[in-house]
Amino acid sequence: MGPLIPNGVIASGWDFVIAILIGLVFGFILEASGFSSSRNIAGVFYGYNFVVLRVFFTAVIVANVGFLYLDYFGWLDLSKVYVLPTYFGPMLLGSIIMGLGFIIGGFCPGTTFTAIAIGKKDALFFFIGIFIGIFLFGEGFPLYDKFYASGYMGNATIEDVLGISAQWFTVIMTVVALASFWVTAEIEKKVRKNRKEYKF
Amino acid sequence: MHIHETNPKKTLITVLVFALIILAGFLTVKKPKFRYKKTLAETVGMLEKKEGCFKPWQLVDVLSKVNNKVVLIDIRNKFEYGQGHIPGSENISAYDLTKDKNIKHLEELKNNGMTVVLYGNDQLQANGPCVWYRMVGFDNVKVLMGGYEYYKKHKDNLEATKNLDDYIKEIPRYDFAKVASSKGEVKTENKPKKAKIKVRRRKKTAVAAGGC
Amino acid sequence: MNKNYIFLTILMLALAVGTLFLHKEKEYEQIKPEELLWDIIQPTRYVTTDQVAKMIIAKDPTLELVDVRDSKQFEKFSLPNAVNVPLSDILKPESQDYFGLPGVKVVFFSNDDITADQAWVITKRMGYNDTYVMKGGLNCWIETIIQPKEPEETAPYTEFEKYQFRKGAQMYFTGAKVESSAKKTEVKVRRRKKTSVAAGGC
Amino acid sequence: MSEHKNNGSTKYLNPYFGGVLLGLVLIATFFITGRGPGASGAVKSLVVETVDVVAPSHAESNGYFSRFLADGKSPLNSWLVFESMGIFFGGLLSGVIFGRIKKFRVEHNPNITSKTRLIAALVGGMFFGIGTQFGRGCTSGAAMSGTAVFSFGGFLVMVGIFATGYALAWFFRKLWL
Repeated sequence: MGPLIPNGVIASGWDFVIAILIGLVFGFILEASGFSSSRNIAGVFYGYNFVVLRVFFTAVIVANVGFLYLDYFGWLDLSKVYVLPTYFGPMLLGSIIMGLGFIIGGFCPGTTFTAIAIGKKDALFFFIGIFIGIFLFGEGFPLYDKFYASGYMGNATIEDVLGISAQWFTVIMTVVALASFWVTAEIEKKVRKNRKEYKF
Repeated sequence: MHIHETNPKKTLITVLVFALIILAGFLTVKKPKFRYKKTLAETVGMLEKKEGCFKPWQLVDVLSKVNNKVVLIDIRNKFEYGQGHIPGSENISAYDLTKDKNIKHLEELKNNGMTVVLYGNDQLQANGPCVWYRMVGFDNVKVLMGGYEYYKKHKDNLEATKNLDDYIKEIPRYDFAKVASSKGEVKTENKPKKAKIKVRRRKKTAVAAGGC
Repeated sequence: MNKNYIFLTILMLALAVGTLFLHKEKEYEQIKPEELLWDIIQPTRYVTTDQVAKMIIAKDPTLELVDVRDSKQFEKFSLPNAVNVPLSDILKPESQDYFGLPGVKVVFFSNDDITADQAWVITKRMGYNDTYVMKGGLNCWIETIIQPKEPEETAPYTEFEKYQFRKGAQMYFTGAKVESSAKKTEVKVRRRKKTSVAAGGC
Repeated sequence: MSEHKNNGSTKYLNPYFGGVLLGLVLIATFFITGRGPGASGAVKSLVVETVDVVAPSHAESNGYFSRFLADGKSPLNSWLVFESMGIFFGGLLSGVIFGRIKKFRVEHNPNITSKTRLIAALVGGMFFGIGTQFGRGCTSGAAMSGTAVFSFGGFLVMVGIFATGYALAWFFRKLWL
């Protein structure tokens, strides 16, 4: 049955309408979960607010579990969905740079949009920063165009590379996530005792 | 302080709904009628071993009821079956092979330790279905080499085909390299006009070369 | 701590562990057995030696001849520009390069057509389309193209036409033998395993 | 500053509730479109479009930007741009419902000035922008959507971002603590 648009169940003309609707729900959840505050987000690295970890990992494990069942029922053909291709070196470097940007700026692109929507000036600056960053990346592209395309592994899945089946990966992820939820709840309680409350 | 809703009641409800959808999926999911019992690699291995051949002369025992462990199935359509078929064979047209009734029948045969021999007009016609049955777990299915046409030609003296190899496929009948490079001079004149296939007799040991 | 969290933890864990019991064939994208049988019983996969000869002569770029015999036989003789993928090697990744290229017709052949047909069944199960089987195989190739027989006097006109074509083809293939040793130089494009739906990049 | 006044009346969703909903949205997105949601691609489209408008010849000659101009269509005419517009309006909607929309303001740790925070945001954004291009996506596009469909690249990005964040947290503690 699914995915609906690639399988032609829904005409591709609806693509953009659906894009807006999905974005709408996505943005709503991000904002309502507290992702429009950089201090909420950065809290995950300092132990006073684990909202990012909670939302992010819950989303991932729910999606992992859901996909496996949907694939099994034949409702969603997992082999037909877009799997992000892997470029090992560039992606590793990129994620490290993103981590740096994350800890300094306290946002990520998706959350910036929602934060701008509710009137955060710092989010606007972060957005401008991304804009400049991408621009600089494009301008300097000849310097690292070889590196950019290196380490290509195709649309590799975790099973292809690590040899862990998707099912076991899901179980491991879930156990790790649930355990971290319980542990971080305790950490959060302790850390917050020593902190001034923060407002927004 | 940034306040998050602390009571996870809504979460619990959502996850329960999620679980219910999955449960609904389990209840509605159709158990596939067929499933590949052999992986691709196993299938290739099976094909290499060339199992599943049934030689024409083996029919002798079947027809004389000495061997009552073999069931012949004619996979041609009713019309062709009506025009002539191997005595004692059942007719299940290729299009009906997956019908519940027929699958049940085949399963019964399999459980009773019977060998099922498929045949079509030639070996090729039954080849695909035979491979398919073996893939989905019917290891007792074989294909009649030579097919019905070969049987028809030799039905009066099937025993004699023991010494023939013209029903065996995948043997090069010519020295390709030589024939093809001979500038076309040898061609028709040298060849007796009527002879359809040059039959070279072989010792029976060579049978393994047959592709089936 | 709210006891709902305990329920949630257990529920989520149960759902995740449940996925372990989902049986799923992962080897390749395989088509369903029913679909496979349906394709098997259609005779549309067969091409005649005449059709193949015509395509070779016309240097049809969409034609990809695949010889499924073993490499010894292949080295002795094969059709012009054919590649060798013995049936036993058909699952090897490097063999997969030949299949599933967009717009390319793969024609399997062997000495007869049984092995070629089996190769066809395997590739079909793997989900490759546009694969064909040369009916009669090389034995038939010799009989029809290399050593064509003149039709009877009483044969219909079309038979003579066919004979004329075969005579021409005979000249082409036996006279221009040198050409056939040239191996295919076309760039091998690896087929993607996943059908990517849209360009990525967020 | 207004944001320092007590405003505890607005509440966020329970984070797990948000997570489950987000997971379901992920599933729905893949189910409908066969791809995952993302965000940084929209900014990239915007950059490419801007460069193309300001200096078309430069955009054509640039090895990176020209990739996204190939088909002659405006790069803004892409799925991710529409989706990002949706994210913006979704955030707006949530802000309206929960009463979090106020005039432009800077949220920062009381120990640092607004200016510091703005500069940090700008610099952080720049790094993030560069990182997204190497990483083929951001936290939502690569890390979350990728990991959700068991992409190794997505998993790598997720681990990379969080590991780096923790590794460097100590150096930037003044910004947040």
